[in-house]
Amino acid sequence: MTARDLAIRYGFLVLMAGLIVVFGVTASGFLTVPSAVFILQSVAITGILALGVTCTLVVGGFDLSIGAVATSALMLSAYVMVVWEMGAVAAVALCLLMGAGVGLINGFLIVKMKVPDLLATLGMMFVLLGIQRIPTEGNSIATGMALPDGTTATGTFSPAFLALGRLRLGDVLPLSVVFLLLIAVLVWSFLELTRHGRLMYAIGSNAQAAALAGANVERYKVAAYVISGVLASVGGILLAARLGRGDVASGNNLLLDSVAAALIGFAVLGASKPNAFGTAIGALFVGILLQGLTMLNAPYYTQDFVKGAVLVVALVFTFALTGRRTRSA
Amino acid sequence: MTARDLAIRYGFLVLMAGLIVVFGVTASGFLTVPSAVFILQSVAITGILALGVTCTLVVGGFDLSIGAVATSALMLSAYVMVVWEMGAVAAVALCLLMGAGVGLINGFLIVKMKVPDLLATLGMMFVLLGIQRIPTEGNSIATGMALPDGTTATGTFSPAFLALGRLRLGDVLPLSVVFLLLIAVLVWSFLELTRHGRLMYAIGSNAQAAALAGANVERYKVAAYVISGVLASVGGILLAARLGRGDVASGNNLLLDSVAAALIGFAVLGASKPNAFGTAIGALFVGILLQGLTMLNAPYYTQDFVKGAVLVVALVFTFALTGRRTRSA
Amino acid sequence: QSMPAPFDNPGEVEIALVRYLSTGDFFQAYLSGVERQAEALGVNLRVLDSRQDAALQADMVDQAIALGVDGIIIQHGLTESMKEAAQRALDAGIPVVAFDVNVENENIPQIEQSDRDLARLALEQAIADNGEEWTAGYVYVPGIAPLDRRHETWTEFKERYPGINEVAQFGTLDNPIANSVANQARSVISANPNITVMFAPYDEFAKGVKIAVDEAGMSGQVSIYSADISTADIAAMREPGSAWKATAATNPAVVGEVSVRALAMLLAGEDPGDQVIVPPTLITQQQLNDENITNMEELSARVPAFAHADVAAPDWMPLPSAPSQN
Amino acid sequence: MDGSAIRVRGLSKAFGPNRVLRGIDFDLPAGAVTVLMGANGAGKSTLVKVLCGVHPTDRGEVTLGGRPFAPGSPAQALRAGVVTVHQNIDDGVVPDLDVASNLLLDQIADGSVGVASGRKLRDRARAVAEAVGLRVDLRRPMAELPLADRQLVAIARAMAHKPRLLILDEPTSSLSAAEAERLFALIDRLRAQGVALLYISHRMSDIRRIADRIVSMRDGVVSGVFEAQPLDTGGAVRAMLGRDLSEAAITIPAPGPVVLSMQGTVLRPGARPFDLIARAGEVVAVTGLVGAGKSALAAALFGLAAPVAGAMRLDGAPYAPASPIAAIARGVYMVPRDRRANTLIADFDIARNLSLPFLRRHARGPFLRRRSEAALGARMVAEMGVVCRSPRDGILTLSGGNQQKVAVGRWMAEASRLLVLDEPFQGVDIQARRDIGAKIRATARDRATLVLVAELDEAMEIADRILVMSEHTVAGEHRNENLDLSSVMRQVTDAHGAAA
Ligand SMILES: Nc1ncnc2c1ncn2[C@@H]1O[C@H](COP(=O)(O)OP(=O)(O)OP(=O)(O)O)[C@@H](O)[C@H]1O
Ligand SMILES: Nc1ncnc2c1ncn2[C@@H]1O[C@H](COP(=O)(O)OP(=O)(O)OP(=O)(O)O)[C@@H](O)[C@H]1O
Ligand SMILES: [Mg+2]
Ligand SMILES: [Mg+2]
Repeated sequence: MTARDLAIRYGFLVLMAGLIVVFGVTASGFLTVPSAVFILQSVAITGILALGVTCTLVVGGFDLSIGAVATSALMLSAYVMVVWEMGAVAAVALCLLMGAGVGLINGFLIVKMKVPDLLATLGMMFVLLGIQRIPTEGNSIATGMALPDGTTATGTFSPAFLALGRLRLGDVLPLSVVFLLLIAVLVWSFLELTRHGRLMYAIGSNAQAAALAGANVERYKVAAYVISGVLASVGGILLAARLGRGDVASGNNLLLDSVAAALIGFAVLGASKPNAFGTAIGALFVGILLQGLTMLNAPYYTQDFVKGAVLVVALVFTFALTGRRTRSA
Repeated sequence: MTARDLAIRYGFLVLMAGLIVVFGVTASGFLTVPSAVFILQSVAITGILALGVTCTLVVGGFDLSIGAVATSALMLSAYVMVVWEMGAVAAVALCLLMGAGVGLINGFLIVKMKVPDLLATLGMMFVLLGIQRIPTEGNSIATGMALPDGTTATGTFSPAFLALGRLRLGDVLPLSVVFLLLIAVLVWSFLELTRHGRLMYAIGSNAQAAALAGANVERYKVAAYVISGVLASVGGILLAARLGRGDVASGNNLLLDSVAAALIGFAVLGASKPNAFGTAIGALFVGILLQGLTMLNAPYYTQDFVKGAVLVVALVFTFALTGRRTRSA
Repeated sequence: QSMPAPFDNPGEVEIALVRYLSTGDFFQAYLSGVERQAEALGVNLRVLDSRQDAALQADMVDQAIALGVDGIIIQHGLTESMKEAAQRALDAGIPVVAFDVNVENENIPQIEQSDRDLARLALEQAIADNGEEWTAGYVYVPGIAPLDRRHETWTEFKERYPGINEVAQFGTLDNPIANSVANQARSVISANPNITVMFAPYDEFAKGVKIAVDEAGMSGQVSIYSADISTADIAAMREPGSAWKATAATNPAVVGEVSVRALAMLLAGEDPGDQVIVPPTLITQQQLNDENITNMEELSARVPAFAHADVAAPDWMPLPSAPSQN
Repeated sequence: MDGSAIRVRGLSKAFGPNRVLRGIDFDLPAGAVTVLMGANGAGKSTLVKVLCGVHPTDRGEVTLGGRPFAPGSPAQALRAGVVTVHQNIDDGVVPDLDVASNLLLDQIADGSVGVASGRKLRDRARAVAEAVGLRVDLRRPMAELPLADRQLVAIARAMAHKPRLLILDEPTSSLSAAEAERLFALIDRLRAQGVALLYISHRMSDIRRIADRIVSMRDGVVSGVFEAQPLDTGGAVRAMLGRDLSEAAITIPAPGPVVLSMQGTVLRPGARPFDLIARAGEVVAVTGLVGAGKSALAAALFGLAAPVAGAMRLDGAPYAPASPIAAIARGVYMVPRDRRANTLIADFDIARNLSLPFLRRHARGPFLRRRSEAALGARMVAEMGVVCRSPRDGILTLSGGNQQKVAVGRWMAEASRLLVLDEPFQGVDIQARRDIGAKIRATARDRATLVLVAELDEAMEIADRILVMSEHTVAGEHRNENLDLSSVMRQVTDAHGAAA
């Protein structure tokens, strides 16, 4: 391996290590177990969403609806428990179903109706943003809220549900982090180790050739959007469990941050393509950056700036070195 | 032409006409000159941004930084006039320069550094979101504001500058609408009638072939991002002129709305590719929809829902009928 | 009861609410107050929603003028963009009231929820609970008018009580806001474990800080003071061991009612005054627990000052029957 | 030097450690066609790309008309009069633009066409098209044209350029005889006008028809220049291979049981129905003009497009595949034409490209077995004679012919009932063609094999039996022994004259 190859493969990871060292020196308390756990926790939700969007990137698509799916799941789970007074299992099940359903519709629009991916999922995003607010007429959902029919909602967030966002294994590791790690490993294995993942990469690179090699292109594409929808709803469930109420939110920042994580993933290990490991690292990278900057008392706008600048520098470094142009996601 | 071809070509326009008729009947005051002018004015800024993003779509790229460029121009023009106490010409010139500069950097990152377009412009977006708030530490810019050094800003928005956003020709037609129409015609002519536009389409379709035919692919790609940056800064200038203040929170929805307009443009006249006429129609379509719904007193969240639903239906209609898959933007 | 013109024939009257902000509980509750008071008066209401687009909001005022409404309520917005539009409405002979936006026009009454008072009440409680010396974290995003006004009060307090030591300032409007603020607050309290008071003068901020404090297991040590309230906030304040000690709030629904009433007075030829201030109420965790308040209705019922503001209420004015809620 | 349009001295070019051109010396005289011969991967296309400004040279010098020539970009080369038709057709055309814009693309690029629409533009485009006898709707999107027409568009554009040096890199690889002959006529005209021509091809018939001189290349160096008339093509082949060409001898085996039978098949509305039988152990070539329906036949067999009418049986059971998946499940494999569009996964390495259809076989449950895949890669690279450094090389770093070997190898890796190969020799050098042909014949025992080729030479080199297609029906059938060439040619060009 030449120095250049090394730089391509490990440049980004070295940059991240450097960041950790800098923060470790300048921000007291950065290099502690609670801080590390917390960084993981802070990126758990965007990380899970980003892993979903990675799957759609792999088949050459894109999913702009993930942020809206997550906030829809947030609202739905709250509605199920607070208004319908059902339990945690029902709430989780319905949210996952909703996510899968949205993914199916996205896939259907893209595969069968031939609507370009960005368009279909953008439309879906707007639909979800509207629809999730209709049942409560734009209000957040919390126990005791007045319903449009004049009665008061008496259901509560079930403790089992809240535990999803709040329980800590061995008093250290939050459940949401466990979910992130689990999902990261699952998605990674799926994409890298199974023949299904291989076919999805083939489809993303040349769908026509994959079809002529006997791949069921349409089914895999739909599957990618279903995975993305389900993972986004998992993110929404964790969000609801953390917040403990159904907050009205657009999810735009969730979308942007997860897309950023997935795209940063291109630069990790010189992959130059969507990949689950890179996505996880990308999410972690953003988490470390924000945690460190916040600990240094940097105002929020400098965080945006530094996030962008480090992103650009890291990517220039990687892509300029690999010197080959990948299909742009 | 078969019925199907007709449906493909004119389906979207018919849908829009139908919408106008429905609103004309149900919403009193919809079919009036002020209402029409209002619609145009309400889409002027997103329309201009959307035309810029169309140029990057044409060369097979994408520009996620347009919203941030527009708000940067908004803040910059306010800063130039209020803090530096310079005039309208300086403010406009600096904003246009800034837009062109950002476009150049985007183009440089994408063309020379081989960073994928989504990544480069996403990074740029974060950088700009941060940088535009640093000089004022996140505060809005208005006459009389306290500056970080303790003094008070005494400059004012020049009347000539404010006129850009507020003057109405013949007391009816706002200048911003004139700009929109002018820019739409310019971009359309450029893309459809000149050899430069044709080459940009060629580059978007097959950059390699275009390069081998002697086109300067890199220069055209950079040009597309410069156009996009400049148009986004024009949008920001108009926004500043309308607001009369450097408001940090404004312009949040610019990116998504302009991307939506540009993507809807794919469906207009069965183009199935980015095109300036379609983009203008797309922007108008969203404006009509929102104006009609507002006049029918629909709450904001139903507007999102209807916008998304109509978008999806319109696009399914067009793309399912054309039956061919376009490169996804 | 006889009504002054034009309310003797209210079905003919149409008023417009031109909004800048709409997403969130506060704005939804404000709208419900506006709707209720309009219904009590029997007038028609037209809602124009610019969705945080200040330029569009100005256009919407013009649109309301073109539609020939009888009165306009401007809800939030930017001084610079609304000033001229509001003047155009007056020129067209349409009375205007403005809520929480200064349009610099003496003919336009200002409805205010006095952000300075909100911050003052919450901070006075913090002093009462914690003494005059504490280490503070502060949540703030500049550039948002009500937050900027609350910030002024915070600055004053820091001057008046030099014992207040602000070690961290943070804040973001990335949504979901509570989630993003929680992430920041976690970093802040791990970097500054000595913080005892968090001043978070916006309930989404307070909610986020509370999540962070809970997750860090520091609820016993940190006290949160905030502004604004909702049913969900009440639940969060009342959680066992909750760090969220007090909040100062006006009832947004009441503010909505007052806005309509002030406009109605103008329409009837009466003068509501240049400034119509809806006074805020301090709500403490203790009080909520003592009176077993679980939602906004109960809060209104047990704390009359919160339920009703006796402003802009001439004798002839019909008041909404249902209690102000949520 | 007089008469020499181009002089190349000591030209070297390496991609990383791969030294592709190692000191090339040769001249290209004006008014003559120089044919460049070389095995797949010899470096021909790389040489072309250096000459036309795509790649910079590492070392060596080129002079054009006596002056140093080192184009920094394709545009500079074009301006200097060096015009190239590249091997990869997709490098030549823009799919989303209309045909007219494609025909005028480089004039649009250099500014000699200023406006991008209108009648004048189309008139100019029509003139360009007609110069090569291309008749297509100028407003159609390029993507809708068949491969052959796309290639003709690229050629037409180059011809319109009034070149000093015209480089044609395998221009006939997807043309059939009639179109190729039109191209040769054009080349004759340019030669008469004093243009220097560099022509790269693996087709001996092309070379015999137009070569004035032959330069042979082997492993990045010039291994022979042949100028004496009559040209010593045998010597040129020997120089490019470094040994003698092996003979392709056909011994027709005894017919096995019927594998595929098609009865009353109608490939498109209005076409005459035909019957077709293919037996185990038999290699059947299907030949015919471009557009005669060969690919349509392949599409029907592989489940891409159901025939309009007729019944198919495979091993005696009814066969009506609804998709490639169904076809593959029945043991029907197809090597499609146009490898870049239809076969190769650009992001994958050689091994992964090979294993794609049979991933199940290289997996335990859903999990891939890397070792099994690597073994497949090593085996097929050896069997197909792919020139590469390792099976882990990216597929696009291979030369065109080697890419084609991978494309064919993909479907030869597993036993099939019926193997359909659509233009399998596209871009493959003569020796490799023989090798692949021999390989196809050697493994044909247990399956039926259909080879679709436009070139009759290629059909005769591989088949036991030759079917002639015309106007989407089978116009004739011949045993590949003592072939009556004139009868075949008649059937190729005229379906009705020779009803079977
Ligand atoms: N861009 C590239 N990067 C790396 N290696 C390359 C590149 N282009 C060509 N090569 C290598 O250069 C060698 C020569 O390739 P070239 O395309 O010139 O062969 P060719 O003579 O045209 O063969 P063919 O007859 O198959 O077209 C091959 O080994 C190929 O792998
Ligand atoms: N790779 C492919 N994928 C899908 N369809 C194909 C493919 N190749 C060919 N076809 C089908 O086959 C038809 C093309 O056959 P065409 O009528 O052009 O005559 P042809 O004899 O196949 O031409 P050629 O002689 O060049 O092979 C098309 O209608 C198309 O549907
Ligand atoms: Mg070649
Ligand atoms: Mg064919």
